[in-house]
Amino acid sequence: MGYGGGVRLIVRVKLFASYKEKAGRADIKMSLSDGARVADAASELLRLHPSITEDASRLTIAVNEEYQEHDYPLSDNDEVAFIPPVSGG
Amino acid sequence: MGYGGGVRLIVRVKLFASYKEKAGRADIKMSLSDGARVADAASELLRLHPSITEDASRLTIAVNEEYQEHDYPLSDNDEVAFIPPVSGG
Amino acid sequence: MITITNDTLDTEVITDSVKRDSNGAVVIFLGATRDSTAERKVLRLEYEAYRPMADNQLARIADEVREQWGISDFAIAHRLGRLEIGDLSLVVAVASPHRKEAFEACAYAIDRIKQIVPIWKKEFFEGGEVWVGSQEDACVKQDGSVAVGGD
Amino acid sequence: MITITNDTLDTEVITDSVKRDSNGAVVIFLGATRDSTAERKVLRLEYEAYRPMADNQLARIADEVREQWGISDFAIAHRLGRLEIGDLSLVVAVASPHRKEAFEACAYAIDRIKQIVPIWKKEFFEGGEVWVGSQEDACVKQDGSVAVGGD
Repeated sequence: MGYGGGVRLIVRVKLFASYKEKAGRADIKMSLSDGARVADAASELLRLHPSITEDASRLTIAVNEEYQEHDYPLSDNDEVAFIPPVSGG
Repeated sequence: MGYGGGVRLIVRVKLFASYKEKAGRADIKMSLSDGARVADAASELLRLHPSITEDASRLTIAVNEEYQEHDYPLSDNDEVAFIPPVSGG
Repeated sequence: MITITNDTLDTEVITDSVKRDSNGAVVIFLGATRDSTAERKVLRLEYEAYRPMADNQLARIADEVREQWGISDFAIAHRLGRLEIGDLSLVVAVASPHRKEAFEACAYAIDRIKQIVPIWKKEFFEGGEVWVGSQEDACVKQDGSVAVGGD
Repeated sequence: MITITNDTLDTEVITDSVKRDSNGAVVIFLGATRDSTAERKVLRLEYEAYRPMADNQLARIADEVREQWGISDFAIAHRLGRLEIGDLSLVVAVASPHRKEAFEACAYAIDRIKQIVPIWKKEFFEGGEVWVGSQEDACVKQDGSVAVGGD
């Protein structure tokens, strides 16, 4: 909204299971442009850790512990969890 | 087969649950004509104890602990069990 | 493990009898004495069996489960005699590598028990008693005394 | 009763939590660690969850069961951490007046657990380990050492 390099928002990314092992970490503070959506966080994750998977559009994501679509808008301080294929039971 | 009143066979009738209570007994030695079938034992039972049920053709019967149809031929000393509708479980 | 008994059914023992390291799924059914039917409040039950035919029919069901699902880790225990509300009358336990087969086989076994096994249940309620499965024979005495069968 | 725990699952406690005098049927599912999959011999498992989201998703499944079958006598317990072969990873117990609903609701709950609950299972086998559900990530080292994730 007019501030020099643009307003940024910070989201708290959480990684689990295979994603966590491939990234080598469980938590990331991720900086995104204002107006960023889930899809943007997914692209940024694969830019940082391309070995996680090839297709960002197929990642399953929960925002603040609820599953959300890729066009879901993010807010500052959201918890964005990348959910590998689940295998409980 | 030519013996005066005809050859007879004796079967050991067993009654259970509601049939037993209506007949007032659990065991009957039943005398039948030679060549008798399950249907004959059923008719004889209802002649002795008409309160058991109205329609002999609908009785379920086991001979020597196996379910049998009403045209199944009986032999001397067979165990003929009248099986009320089952309600285990 | 096929059991017909007057003793309390021990779910743990029955379940343990089907567990094996190759089985990922165990499905267990417990049939318990309910405190009411659609019509009335139930006080207690009594089960009677024609033995050993009932045992043989249960073994037949085990054979059917083995033939249809290839499952031999299978147990049935049926209680006889007097049961109070909440008591277990039936335990069926089925184990298999995957759950689909265990669910199907367990439900099938119960259906078959209710079709081919010569066991009968009598319900005792306020003012009467009835052999279940032949409801036309219900014998409720209006004075509240318990009917003892017969005509 | 919804539980996610690192402790051994106690089937009896979980089952008792759904028993009531009005329930004639209890269906229990036990999920156990198998000693093999289609491909290989399994040595042990490890489960990890995203909490409290996993707890919330289990509670959601309980709500769905209540809405679809009117059943509230319902329990799920899921184990986390390291499991040996034969250990229980999941117990689901469902009680209802009649068995049909209990069977349906129990099978449904397990299907949903495998769809929507963020819990992951890692299989350890001779020469490697793999997070199940993302088999393309299998990391089997040919020298027999255990892969510890990463790229």
